[in-house]
Amino acid sequence: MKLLYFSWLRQRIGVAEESVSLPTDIKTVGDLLIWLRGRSDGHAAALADLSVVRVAVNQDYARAADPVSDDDEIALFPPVTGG
Amino acid sequence: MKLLYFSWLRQRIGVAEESVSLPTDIKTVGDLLIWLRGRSDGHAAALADLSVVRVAVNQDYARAADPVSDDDEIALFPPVTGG
Amino acid sequence: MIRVQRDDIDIGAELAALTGDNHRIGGIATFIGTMRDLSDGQSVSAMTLEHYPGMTEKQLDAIDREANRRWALEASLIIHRFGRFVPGERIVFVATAAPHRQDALDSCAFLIDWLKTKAPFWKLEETGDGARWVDARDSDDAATARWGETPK
Amino acid sequence: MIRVQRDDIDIGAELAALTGDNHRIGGIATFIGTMRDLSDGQSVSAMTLEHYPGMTEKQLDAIDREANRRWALEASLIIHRFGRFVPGERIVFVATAAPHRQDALDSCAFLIDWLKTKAPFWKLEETGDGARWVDARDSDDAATARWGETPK
Repeated sequence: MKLLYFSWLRQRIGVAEESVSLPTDIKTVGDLLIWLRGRSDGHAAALADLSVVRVAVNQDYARAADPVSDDDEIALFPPVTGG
Repeated sequence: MKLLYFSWLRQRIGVAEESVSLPTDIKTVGDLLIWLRGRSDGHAAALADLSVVRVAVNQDYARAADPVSDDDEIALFPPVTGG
Repeated sequence: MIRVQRDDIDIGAELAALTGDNHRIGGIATFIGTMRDLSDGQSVSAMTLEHYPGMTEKQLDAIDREANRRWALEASLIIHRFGRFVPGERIVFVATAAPHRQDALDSCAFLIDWLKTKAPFWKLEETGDGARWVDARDSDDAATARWGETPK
Repeated sequence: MIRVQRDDIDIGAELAALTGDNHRIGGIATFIGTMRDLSDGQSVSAMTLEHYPGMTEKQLDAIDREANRRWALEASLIIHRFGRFVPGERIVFVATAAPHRQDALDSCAFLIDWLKTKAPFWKLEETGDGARWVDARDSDDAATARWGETPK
């Protein structure tokens, strides 16, 4: 799985992108977010408050219950502030 | 009083502009419109249906009850179609 | 600011002049009215826009001031052309600039709705059947009515 | 049509290309978002707009198609810039052209509201106290909500 981080999530985690192999019990976006917290202190800090974390699966917005698989491109970022 | 006519009102009346001396009993926009009908067949035709006649007194929209005087610039025209 | 003119409107130049170096502006809404080649289902080859010189400027100025009173704007512009037009030509240009986008969007819509029903212009269209004066639309009155009372 | 670019936006040229020789167009609504020198009461000297390449284009394209589905448009354009900006610079440009003005005005407002809350961009502002990421605004969510559901 390819993971992308943007804005202050990228800064707190310390990388813009990483590849992970998904454990078989990680089946949803929600599972993934909780699991990612354990990867480093940076991940834990960035993902402490999930109310300010948005997720895209293959470049579409996704919700906690949406499925994820090892082939996906998953992006994590704060609420957007463009325009 | 200076009278101005626009669009098809001008065409039916046959002039774009005319000066009239107001009889003393013509006190309102409504009085004026009825009185103008008597000036010519063109005026009568143009002012037959007052629901499609708009009036400006000194370049501001006016209503039938608004006063008129001999010093005014009065314009008659159909509902506008600009923009 | 308002202007009534025969000449075409240079949108890029007008926008540059309108906003200048004003860094309080966060959003600019504009509307450009252009001449269609179809009107009430009939093909139109040209159109002449008659207006009431003097009243036009007075009314445009009044509604421009009203927009600035209702919304927090940094700049506003109304340009309305008159004379003869062929399809595709620009007829009217409205631009409003504000710190916040909603003020710009709402005031721009207000101004164009108002122009359609209150600015003293009349369209004479040239069709295959000859020239005809365009009738006012009830939908324009309805669009203007939602903004409530405007100054006379 | 949509475009994500670093370069400045030439409004006049974009409008000319958008409308071309299309004489079915009666109205063009546009919105230009520009950088303010003030944000949340604090002076801002510059800003960097980060985005998610790929997703940005995909999302902009989806909402552009949605606007064309909801309104009778003849042409539409979204241009969003990224990179570093100083106050006064254009950030985003939306233009919609339609036979009837209400379609142009409504679709333009729809697009800019949507962009503010769904396009994957993030602002990093440079202030006297250092750089700070801008927080999303609840008012933007509210503005988007009034348009109902949009495609994911």
